[in-house]
Amino acid sequence: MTDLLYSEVEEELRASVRSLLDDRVDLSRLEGPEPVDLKLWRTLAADLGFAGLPVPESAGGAGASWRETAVVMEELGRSLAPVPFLGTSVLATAALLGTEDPLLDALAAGRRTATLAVPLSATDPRWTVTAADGVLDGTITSVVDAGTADVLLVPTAAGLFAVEAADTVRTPVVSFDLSRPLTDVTLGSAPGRLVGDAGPLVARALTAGAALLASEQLGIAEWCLTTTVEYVKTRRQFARQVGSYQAIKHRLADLWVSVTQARAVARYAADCLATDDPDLPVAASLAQAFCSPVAMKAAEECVQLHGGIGFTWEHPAHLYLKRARSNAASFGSATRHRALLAALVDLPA
Amino acid sequence: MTDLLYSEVEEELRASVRSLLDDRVDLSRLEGPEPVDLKLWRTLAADLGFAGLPVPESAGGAGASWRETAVVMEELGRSLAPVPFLGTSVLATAALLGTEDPLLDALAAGRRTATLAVPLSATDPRWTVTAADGVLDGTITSVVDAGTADVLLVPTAAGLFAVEAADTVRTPVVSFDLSRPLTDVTLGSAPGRLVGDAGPLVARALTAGAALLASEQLGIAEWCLTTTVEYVKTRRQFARQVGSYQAIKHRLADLWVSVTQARAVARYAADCLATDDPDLPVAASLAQAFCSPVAMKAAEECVQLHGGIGFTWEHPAHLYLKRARSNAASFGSATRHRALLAALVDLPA
Amino acid sequence: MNPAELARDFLRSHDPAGADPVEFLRARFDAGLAWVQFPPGLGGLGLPRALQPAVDQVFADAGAPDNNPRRIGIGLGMAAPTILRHGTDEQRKRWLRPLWTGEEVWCQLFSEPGAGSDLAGLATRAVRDGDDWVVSGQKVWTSMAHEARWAILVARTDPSVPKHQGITYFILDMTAPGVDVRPLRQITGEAEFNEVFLTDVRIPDAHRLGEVGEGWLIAQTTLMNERVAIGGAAVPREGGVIGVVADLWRKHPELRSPGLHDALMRLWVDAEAARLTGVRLRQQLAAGQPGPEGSAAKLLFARLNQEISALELELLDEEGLRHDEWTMRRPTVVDFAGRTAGYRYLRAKGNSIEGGTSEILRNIVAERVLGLPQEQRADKDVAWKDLPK
Amino acid sequence: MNPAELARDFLRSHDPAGADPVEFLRARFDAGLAWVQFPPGLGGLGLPRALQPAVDQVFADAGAPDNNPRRIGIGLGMAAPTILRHGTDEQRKRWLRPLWTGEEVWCQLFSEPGAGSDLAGLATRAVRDGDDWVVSGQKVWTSMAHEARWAILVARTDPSVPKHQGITYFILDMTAPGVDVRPLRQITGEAEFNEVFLTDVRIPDAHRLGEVGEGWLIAQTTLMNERVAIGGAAVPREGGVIGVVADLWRKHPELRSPGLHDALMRLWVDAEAARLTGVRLRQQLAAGQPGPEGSAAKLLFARLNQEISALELELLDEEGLRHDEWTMRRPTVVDFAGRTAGYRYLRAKGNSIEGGTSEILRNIVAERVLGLPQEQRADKDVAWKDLPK
Repeated sequence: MTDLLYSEVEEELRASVRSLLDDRVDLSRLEGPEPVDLKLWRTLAADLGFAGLPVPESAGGAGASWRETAVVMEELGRSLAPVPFLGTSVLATAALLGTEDPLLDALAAGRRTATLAVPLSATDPRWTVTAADGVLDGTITSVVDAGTADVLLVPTAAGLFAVEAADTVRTPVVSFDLSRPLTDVTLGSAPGRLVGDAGPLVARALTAGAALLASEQLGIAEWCLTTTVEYVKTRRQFARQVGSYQAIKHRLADLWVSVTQARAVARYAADCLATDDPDLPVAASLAQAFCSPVAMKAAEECVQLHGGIGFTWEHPAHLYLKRARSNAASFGSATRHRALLAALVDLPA
Repeated sequence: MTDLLYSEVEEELRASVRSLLDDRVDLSRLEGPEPVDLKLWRTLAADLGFAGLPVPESAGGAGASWRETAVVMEELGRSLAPVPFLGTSVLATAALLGTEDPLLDALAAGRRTATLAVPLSATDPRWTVTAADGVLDGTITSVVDAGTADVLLVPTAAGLFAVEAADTVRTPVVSFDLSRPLTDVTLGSAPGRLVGDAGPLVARALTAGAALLASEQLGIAEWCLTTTVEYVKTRRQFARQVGSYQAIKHRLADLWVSVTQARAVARYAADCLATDDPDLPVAASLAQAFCSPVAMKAAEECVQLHGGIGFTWEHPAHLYLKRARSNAASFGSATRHRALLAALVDLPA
Repeated sequence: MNPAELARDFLRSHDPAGADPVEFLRARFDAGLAWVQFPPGLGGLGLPRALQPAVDQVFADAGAPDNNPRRIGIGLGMAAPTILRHGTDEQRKRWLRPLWTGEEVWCQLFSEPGAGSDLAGLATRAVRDGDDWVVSGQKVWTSMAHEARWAILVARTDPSVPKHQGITYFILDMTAPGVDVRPLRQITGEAEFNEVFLTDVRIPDAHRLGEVGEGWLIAQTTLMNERVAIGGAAVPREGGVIGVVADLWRKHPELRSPGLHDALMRLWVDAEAARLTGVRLRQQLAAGQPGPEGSAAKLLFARLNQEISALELELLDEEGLRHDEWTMRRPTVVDFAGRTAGYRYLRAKGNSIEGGTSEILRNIVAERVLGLPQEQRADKDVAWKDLPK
Repeated sequence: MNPAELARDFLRSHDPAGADPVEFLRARFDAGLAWVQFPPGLGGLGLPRALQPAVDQVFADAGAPDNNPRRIGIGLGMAAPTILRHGTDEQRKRWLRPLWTGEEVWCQLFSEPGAGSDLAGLATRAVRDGDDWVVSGQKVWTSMAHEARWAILVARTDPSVPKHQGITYFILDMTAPGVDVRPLRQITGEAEFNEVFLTDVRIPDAHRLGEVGEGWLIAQTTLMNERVAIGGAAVPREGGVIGVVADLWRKHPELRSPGLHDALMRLWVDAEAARLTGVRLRQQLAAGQPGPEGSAAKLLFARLNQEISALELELLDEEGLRHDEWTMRRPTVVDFAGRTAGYRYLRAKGNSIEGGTSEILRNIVAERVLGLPQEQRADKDVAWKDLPK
């Protein structure tokens, strides 16, 4: 049976990532001119070597697995660190793993960054860009981490192409999740280098995205639960701790149960991805269908149980709510994944 | 705007019905040889004259309206009185109202009883019985109040026929709701008297059934809420009233809010039925879609918050749970009525 | 003559076209057609509240100027019924007319950083000094404070008695020295609310509403009216956010899916049930004062707004990942159904906090409607100054 | 050698075909292959619990007789771990073997009419008399009492101390004079449970488990094991009631509708998430004792059973209006997924009451896992006899 626990190595990895992020994440930069923290990214990616965890050492990576990547995703969810991990270390890396493409080595070493040029909401490969003789034209909306990427992996009917981001027109989008900037990308006859057949590579990247985003949702849910529990222990109303009221206790107990489930489900998805288990499609859709509602519920309870202060911009709860909600629409909503699951487990509509 | 309150006349009617039922309903008979209380029925129907509330005085009725019938349904739900009101005073009466059929007079006076021979789960007219030269053949399953009815109104493609129940074979069904016996009816060349075109008459009866069953669900929900509130005020655990625990308080508050909504919705359906409002199809489906989940929730909370005793046969809570659950499958489930509503309010799937 | 006929009569002598809006509204007030349930002389005719909608309809049909009720919602919904019930004749005369015409905007200074759900724990102090009271403290969650001419205010006048007993209700002139209004930015990016700092602000004793120490009782009138105002607005079917989502569904078949359809229909049913509940509540209230039942309407309103706007965002798929802008704005009108889906989703989170959290409202229903035991409390018989802070 | 190999070895010397089942099971017990995590000599090998399933599989594959674990679930899941942890060597030797082989069925005498959630409020008295205790009182909600040879029992031995301190844990001989078992009919129509009346029943002091006054502490071991046993059974995907509904869906296309489909998929997702949670919990527990986390599994199990069986009944449409029979039966095996849809629906209502109500389990999670403050209680420092009853 799949191992759903965290190994000692994974716990050590978590400790080092958390200690870095505790020190360095500064969410006040999100409304500034440079919301993405590339300095923090360099430390995480290059200095600590976490950019290419699932990439074999022979290909310049850390030779770990997607299980460890999932632990990093949990910590990124917990901290909302504005770094391009999802685009480069999950989507682009998953697309390139196994292709022997030279770009993989640069990504794994943290020398360059890339992302997959699809709308963040995508669940399956679709083409809005055309390629003729290695020259690409078209527009892709709502691309994650494209604003800071060096290279864009652009799917077309003729294949997946690597395009230098500088050769494209990138228009920043006001994203609902302030901590995860999106970009509209227009290719006006940009030159591209063929990487491989787009269908399977994009599908693999999107499955990896779905499977691992569940770990980010888990991290968000855990932050929200922990923060709320701490708050209700200190906040007093009617001369009693708010956390002493049974209705609050029961809601937080139910939330803890849900988070406990989300942890098992997210671990299962990460393990299936790491071991290329035949159950991976089920595991990934299950993870998206289950963990997103939990993360949203946790963020909503965090806002509600902080009362007035939770509704303000000055408390970070709103950023977690926005991230959880946007994640719930990323790589397919829970509703869509339930429909996908129905087909996978033979429960037709 | 529709009047959603209870008139003084309606409140007086309620008081007299409740006083009778408080005195006379004995649920211990449900496992006996004669679960239906025909003596109680005669008092209610003939002596008090509540069998034909919506029937004009000219046709032998009380000359009131379906609004008053709905109030009786609330009280029948509250008491689970085992009387054939649904079959004869709602279904058969609704089918016959306006037909000038002579049977209506006998029903309204409480001299005879009838029911509509369709499965209790029906939402639209369907035929399982054939008629040739006034002779009927076929079987209808799960017919409500057929065991004690004098006359069965049997829908066929050739029309709605009145059949003497004694001319049919009636097989009692073990019903999930012990307090509402069902019967399978087989017609072996039974003679029938044509009443009219089956389609519109059955449709009207089923709409009336759906609209008024919501009031019965309301009565059930109110009994469950009231009974539970009383219990948690007296039951002590950990040297405190169970009703002093905030989680219990909040659940009961939420339930009270739902019951408050169910009352408005059920009243709306009753009023639309009474006034033949063009919004009746919406009102009836809304009533079924809303009130059934509320009644089930109320009965479930009643069982749960009574703890061990609520799970036993000796406490009546289980009978309310079974009635609420069976009502939820009668004249169409909430899910089915949501689908019907979607078509009515132009929100296609 | 019924008041709708009176309104038509009024329009014959007051041509709404080209009239100065304020003059027109003043005349309408003086004719008793502002709120017919108020007494004659105070904008009303002493008639049942249920007759007002027909009057409003007559004026709306004639294209008459209105008082922009959303902008002055706090005055209409909270200050006015409180002043009517607890004010002196002089106070009613002074404040009700410009309140209704919209000449004077009102805000509400109740909540404090340490006193949200536990409003009676408030710490803002008012000390008697001759004919004045001198008030200092901090209020939060104050909408419209930056536009308001007047505020309803509760402050502590006696810290030596248990907390509910030492509170007094005042009318505060927002232009008085020592009143400092600072924007408080919300989850939506807007600063719809404010923090209001009061530093030795002087309030004449004539602006006290009710007796000294009666403030908590009077605040209940305000709060119950607030809850009915928030949850109980009269809307047609598919009024409010459910109509926005239903229209989106109808106009965009490409966004539909079977799973979302059942979710939509569940919310449609809930919204229609809540609407009918509001209709029934208003029929019950037509003659009387709002009671705890208004809490049910507000609870439903909050939950539905939150669930429906969440469904809307899910329905929008990729579009729901984008937003219009996060600039800090200072809106003067709050419209829960306005702006974008993302805004509606975020703004709805406040519906279960403002005007009494859903948790407090459930307590109220459980205790006052169902008669369940009160929460165990350590703060009822202790002088406010001796409570742990 | 790993225990699965030992099991294969064992089978070579003990042919399961034609063996006397009891003799076979006794031999298996003596070989340490009953529950490998138990100590040698007591049916185990002192190995991690996680190795047991492979052993069971070897015996199942060989068609060996089993101990009908459902029939003796209370013995296996509750009595055994408690006796192992708190019993003397002599007690373990006496009771564990016939318990495991199924020769002796066990039941649990904990709940009372006045002490359900508040188990520590129990009133059954045990008074010392020479080498015996004399026990009188009434227990309820006792499954298998009519089949049981032994019971685990908590009774009050000292009413003059606070309630948690005056309880002692006993093993009761169900055949002793004064034990009166009466069927208690449930919502399902069956009498799966019993009321047990104890009238001056004598229990030898040698049948006391642990010290006098330690009963509450020892009962925690029983209860935490009970919750893991109820909520944490190892099942494959679509094990339990979700599999029943999924099969119904697959076999009856005529019952399907889009609204029910999304409801089914939501529950499928929840059930699979709960199953994986159980797998992870067992991986965590593989070495240690169950803690409060088992409460989560039981909470989920109850909610899911209830929601899934409700969906099944709705799916059945007209068929859901009918039932098989309401005759009072005395089942000896409880199968939450067995019999009819209507039975499953009704039986599931008990899942949130038996073995600790869901309300109590939420309290446990809130207080012991999240560290939130305990409920205010008036009963902790008062002698049991002085509490209001």
